[in-house]
Amino acid sequence: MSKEESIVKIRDLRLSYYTRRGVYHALNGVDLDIMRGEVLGVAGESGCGKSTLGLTIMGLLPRNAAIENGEVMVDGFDVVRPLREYFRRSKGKFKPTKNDDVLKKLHKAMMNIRGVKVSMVFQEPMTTLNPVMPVGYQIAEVLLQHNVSLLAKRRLARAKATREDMKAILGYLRGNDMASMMDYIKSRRLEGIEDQVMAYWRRRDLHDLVKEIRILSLCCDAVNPMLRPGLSYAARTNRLPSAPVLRQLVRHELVKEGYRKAAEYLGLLGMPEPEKVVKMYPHELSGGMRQRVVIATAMINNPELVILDEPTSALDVTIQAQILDLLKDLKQETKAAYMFISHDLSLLYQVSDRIAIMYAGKVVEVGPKDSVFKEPKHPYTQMLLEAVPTLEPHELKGIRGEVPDLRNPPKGCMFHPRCPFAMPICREKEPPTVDVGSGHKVACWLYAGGGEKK
Amino acid sequence: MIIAGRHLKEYFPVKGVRGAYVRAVDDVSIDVHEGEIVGLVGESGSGKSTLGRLLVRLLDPTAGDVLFNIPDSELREYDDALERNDKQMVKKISSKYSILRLKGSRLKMFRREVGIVFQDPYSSLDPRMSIADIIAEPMIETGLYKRAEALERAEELLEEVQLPRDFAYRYPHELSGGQRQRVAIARGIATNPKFVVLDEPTSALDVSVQAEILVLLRELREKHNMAMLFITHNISVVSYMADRIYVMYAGKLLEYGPKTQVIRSPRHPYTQALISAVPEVGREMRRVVLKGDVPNLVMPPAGCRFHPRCPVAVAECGWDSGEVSEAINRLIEARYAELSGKLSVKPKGPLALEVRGISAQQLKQIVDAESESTKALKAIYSIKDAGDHVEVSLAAPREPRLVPVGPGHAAACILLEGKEGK
Amino acid sequence: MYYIPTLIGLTVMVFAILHAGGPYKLIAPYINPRLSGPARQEQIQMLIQKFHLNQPIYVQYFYWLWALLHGNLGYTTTPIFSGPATEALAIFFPNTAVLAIFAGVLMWIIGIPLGTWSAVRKDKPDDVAIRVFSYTLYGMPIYLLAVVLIIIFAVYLKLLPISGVVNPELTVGLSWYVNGISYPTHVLIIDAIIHGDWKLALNAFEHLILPAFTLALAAMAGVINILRASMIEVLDQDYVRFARSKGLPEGVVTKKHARPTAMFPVYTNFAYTVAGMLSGVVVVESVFDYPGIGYWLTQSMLGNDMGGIMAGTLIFGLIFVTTSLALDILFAIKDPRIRLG
Amino acid sequence: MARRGGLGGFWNEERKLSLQVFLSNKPAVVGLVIVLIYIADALIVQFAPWLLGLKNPYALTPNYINPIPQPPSWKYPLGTTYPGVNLLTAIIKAIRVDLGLSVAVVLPGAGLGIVIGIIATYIGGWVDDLLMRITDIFFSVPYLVLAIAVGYVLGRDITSMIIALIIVWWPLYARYTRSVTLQVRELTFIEAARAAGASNAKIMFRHILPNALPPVLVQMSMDLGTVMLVISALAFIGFLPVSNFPELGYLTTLGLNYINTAPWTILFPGIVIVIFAVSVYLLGMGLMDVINPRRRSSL
Repeated sequence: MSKEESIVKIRDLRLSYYTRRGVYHALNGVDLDIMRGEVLGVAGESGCGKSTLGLTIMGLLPRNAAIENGEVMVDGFDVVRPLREYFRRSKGKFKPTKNDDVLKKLHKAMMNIRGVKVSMVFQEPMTTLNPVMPVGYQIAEVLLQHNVSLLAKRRLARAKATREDMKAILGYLRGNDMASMMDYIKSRRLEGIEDQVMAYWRRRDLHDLVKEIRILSLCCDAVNPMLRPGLSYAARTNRLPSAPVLRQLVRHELVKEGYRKAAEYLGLLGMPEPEKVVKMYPHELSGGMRQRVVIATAMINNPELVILDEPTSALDVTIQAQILDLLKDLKQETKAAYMFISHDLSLLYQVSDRIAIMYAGKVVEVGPKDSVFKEPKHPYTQMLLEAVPTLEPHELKGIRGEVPDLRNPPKGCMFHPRCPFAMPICREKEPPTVDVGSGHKVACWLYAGGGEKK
Repeated sequence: MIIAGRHLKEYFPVKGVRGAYVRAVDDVSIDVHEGEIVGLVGESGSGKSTLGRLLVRLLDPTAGDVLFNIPDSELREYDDALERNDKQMVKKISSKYSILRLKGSRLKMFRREVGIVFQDPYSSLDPRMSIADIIAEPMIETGLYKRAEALERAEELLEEVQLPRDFAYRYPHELSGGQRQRVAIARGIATNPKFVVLDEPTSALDVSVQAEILVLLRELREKHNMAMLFITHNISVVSYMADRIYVMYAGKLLEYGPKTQVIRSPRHPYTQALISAVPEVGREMRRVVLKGDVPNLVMPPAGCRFHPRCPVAVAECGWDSGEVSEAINRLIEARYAELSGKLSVKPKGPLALEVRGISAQQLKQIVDAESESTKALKAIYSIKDAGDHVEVSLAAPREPRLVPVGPGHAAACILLEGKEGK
Repeated sequence: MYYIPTLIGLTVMVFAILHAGGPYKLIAPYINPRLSGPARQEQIQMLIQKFHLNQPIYVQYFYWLWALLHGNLGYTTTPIFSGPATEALAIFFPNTAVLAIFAGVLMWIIGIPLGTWSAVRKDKPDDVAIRVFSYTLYGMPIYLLAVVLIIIFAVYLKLLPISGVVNPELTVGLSWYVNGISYPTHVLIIDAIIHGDWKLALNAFEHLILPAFTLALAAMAGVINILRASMIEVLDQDYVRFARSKGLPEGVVTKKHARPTAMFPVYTNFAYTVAGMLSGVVVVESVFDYPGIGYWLTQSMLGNDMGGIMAGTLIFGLIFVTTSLALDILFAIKDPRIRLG
Repeated sequence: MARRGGLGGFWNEERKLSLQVFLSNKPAVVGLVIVLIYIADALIVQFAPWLLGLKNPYALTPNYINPIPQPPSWKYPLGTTYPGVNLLTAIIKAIRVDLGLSVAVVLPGAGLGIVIGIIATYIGGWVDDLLMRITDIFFSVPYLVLAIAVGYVLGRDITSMIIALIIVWWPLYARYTRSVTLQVRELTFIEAARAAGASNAKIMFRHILPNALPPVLVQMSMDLGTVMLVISALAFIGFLPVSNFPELGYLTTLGLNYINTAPWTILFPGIVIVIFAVSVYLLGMGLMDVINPRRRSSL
């Protein structure tokens, strides 16, 4: 695969948490690529570093996380560079407080990447949403931060559009002639209306007639003339005007617009009565609805990569099915890549294109889904698959022993203390990653020519 | 029968609201035979954990009875008596086997015969007690052994759950999650009980550890021939563990039967959806995606509690006028926009509606056309003109009974009742 | 909603304090000291009659409560005021209210940013400085704090007056300021403004600064510590991380996402803050000779003046209960989880 | 139990970890050292005053020949206060009094509060409601005011001050104990003990209390400082009508008239209180770390 196809490129990433009881080696040389438009499943048991990996890509690490080596390129931007440089500078005297300063600078540098190019969905929908903010605001906030111009354009377009405009647009829609519609919108200078039109037109749960009525009613929504220059400024520059009172008024108008857009988007995600939902607080929603809100927040700016950190683990089976359905639809409709982190192998089989198996802070096996599941190479993957219970019962086998203590990680291959095929070399040297065909890679001495073949 | 729950109800009062109850378990009967593993499956809020606690009397039921160690013949008599409403007989058998009136030393004897293992291995072990003391507690408290003997036996039990003996004098926080759960199991089986409730014992653990624990539990069952109630939300785990399966939803029992029957040919639409939603390696899913959420248990839906989400619901499933009027309103908004604003729907009592702004015929057409997509409309059985408005009346809801659908296999769905009746 | 029962309990407690010394102690202030022998006995009998002290204790309580509800709080004799306790309250309460409110506002506008800043900059030099500051305040007896502030600002820098409410020479010949009591509101600053005497108002304000700062600083330590601790916890929450993952600027993340929830422990502990502040009022007013109910209460204590102690206890209790009720309601409004749950 | 001894004896893993957690909190260690110094001071003054050359350990020794406060010098390292009292020895004597008073308030106050808190949770129902309403009532009067009122009833002396402060403090402990106990009661291991057949009393005293008491005890240690602050404040406003009494709050009042010329007369006794209050607070925070399993595991 050629290089420009990957959105994330991770090379030899080594990350440790500095704690009062010692250095916890969370990631020990991770190599991984996420291609544009693919779903990469990342599997592993607790403590294997899969969540840390997701957080590293987002630059959302805690202050005691030291990047000892490696790079994480997100669309050409090396996220961990300042942290790595700080670690090198500190020369063994790593100070979390100093690292925190570096992280604060990183937050600033990444402001235009997070929520725009890359976004993240966390495991617990209850704790991911701010309990004291209406959910609509939490969605709208992303737009207010990054896409003020879209909101302003939407608002201005609604003020400018006449009923005749909307009828014309409907005509194009009925004829499925999107190009002409866009031309018309451009010629009438109604940019921003298409966003709203399409939000209704693509809804599946509405009758065509209802869609048409709603689209027709998008016109003639007059805007306070005092605000007009402020809104035009925002639409032009993607910034709020700086004059103090005007700024507040424009912001207020755009927050309202943000709620509107949030409701439209939730509607697209199949949320019943989205106009009511946006005004509610998280505790008034069920787990499934909350996770929909979180997904909407992550997706509303059309990011190129979405990191899903166990998005369904806290949900019931039937609700999990709803969310998976939703993600499947989103995958078809957008061009985004997904990094789907989960401990549930069967789930990853359902959603991923490629799978990466992690153990003790390393990717031990990665490759196309079918290849990894049907012909697992690494002993850990093989044993893990045997431990998964299925509807058709088979003999279960657990993996003996405990996950290694990453404060004192074993030498050589991390898995050797639990591995039935362990050889002398496994205790000595870390295995290299070898390609066993068609992008299926495995880090194990069994395949690296270190001992007799299996 | 080692344990038999009969018509168990557990209503928890809602704090601050008089007369409001969370109906966590509502009229559930369950049987566990000697030495068998019964799987109890349900989503969160289905009442499965509450039921488990009722069976070992960690909770006292609002109504119903739990009979312990009752010979099958007497249980049959008891059931007959219940059906005949023969109170004297019921009372007589109940006084012999019920666990609800046990007190003092007899209660302790019962405690010796049952055990329980909880979900969270972190909060279920007292952090200030050593592992040996934790395991010894049930033996000492039920008077099985004196302290010294109990500690001795605790070490043996550690070996039995495949932990080293010298763990006995460690403290819970020094152990990993899987090791703690083994300790919890050792405590659960310490008194050699005949019946153990396992309340999601592996859902906080990793798959590799889960597999080991499940294998261990099966071994223990073989060795001691104890009956187990295995509570979980994970159907694959139940399918590995259980001999028979019970499926609960919103406080009700929807289906039970032998494992292979329930997994391979589930009869209740909920069980079918649940099983279809289980992801598996090597099998592309064909899920039945249920709409909506688990119902609120303070005011659960009438009739069958599953009906608002049911993909095959029919007229008598329990629709009330509120649900139907909401469905009509939503339908008008979604599909018949030309009527919106003109039409008004008002519930009139639980089973009647008053619709204005539309003729009876028109409404009939709409209902006929849409009843497949909007199940609530199926409940409408008559639409009559009444002067200035249209009277709509609904079919009376029927509470589904558990109907036998195979040997030892029953499901509570009125669709099945119909077939059986004809 | 335990407001009413608590208030009733408060009156019972004050009644008990009043009567715990026995009937003789109760009527002692009313006995004419020059009387002796049978005449004295006669007066005692009369007073016992008058105060219903020969009735069962619960009947006495209702008589007492009845009088209380009619504004009869007894008499007080202290060096700063002699007369009906209700009148004393009318004079002293406004001063205390001004002081406490001013101090409360100061505490809030200084303490909240300090607590937030300290948490955001956890373990860095500025955080350490704030913690040393707040721990010192926490461990400092309030009178010492007052004295230190006096030594710094009044004695050495000579910026602010040491005590009292106003420089006496400014009040000479004022018709609305008699015997240390200003009219009509009894709050000197407000009255001075009403009468257009800006110089006097400014002087009175200068007199208010030190006591108010003392109170504010003393109460601030708790707020800073609680806010810091809860803020550190909240900054670690998923929803704060999620807010960061949206690409929001750090200021918005801390102020808009983290702080509102981090404030809840501050709100729930506010009753303790208020209790501490009202206790502080008693000390601060006596250090600064500030004529409020705290000063009056101290004077009553020193003079064993029953009326003052009773009325003071009652009014402090009333202030506390009412304030906590008001704050409870206010904070409940701020938390949608309570409001809608 | 030789086997048990073999696994560490008194210094088992649990205790070792606790010590490790405590020692890693430097301010807490400093706090502990300072608190120990105060305790040593109090014990020496009480039992062996000659060690420090104190002739009159239980009262101040005024010197009316030279009553004006003197600045610190070799003879008087902390200076003197009115009327010619050597501040260093006065403070050494006063620490004993203040510490003793604090303990005399906290121990019975906490004891009473803990017992009532436990009774409230154990019996529950209307008893719980009633007891909590009673604490509400005591809580409704700010503590200094309540102490003044109680002082009026009982007469103003040391005993009545102690009683007054006990009355002020017990509701705090009752509530705190109750809230901690209620939290512990919700944990699953309580249910497990019930399933094991343990009686209610046994659950209460073997499972709930050992887990609920540590935070209350930490609170007690922290309160030693708070109570000392209140005692000295009461003494400062003149609650105790005795003279020559070596108490830190009273000591500060002696020099009040010389505030312009001799600030040390107020600062030194004051600082002694500050240091103690801050030290117990830091110590308490360290102990809180030790008993908090979450902070423990975050090490």
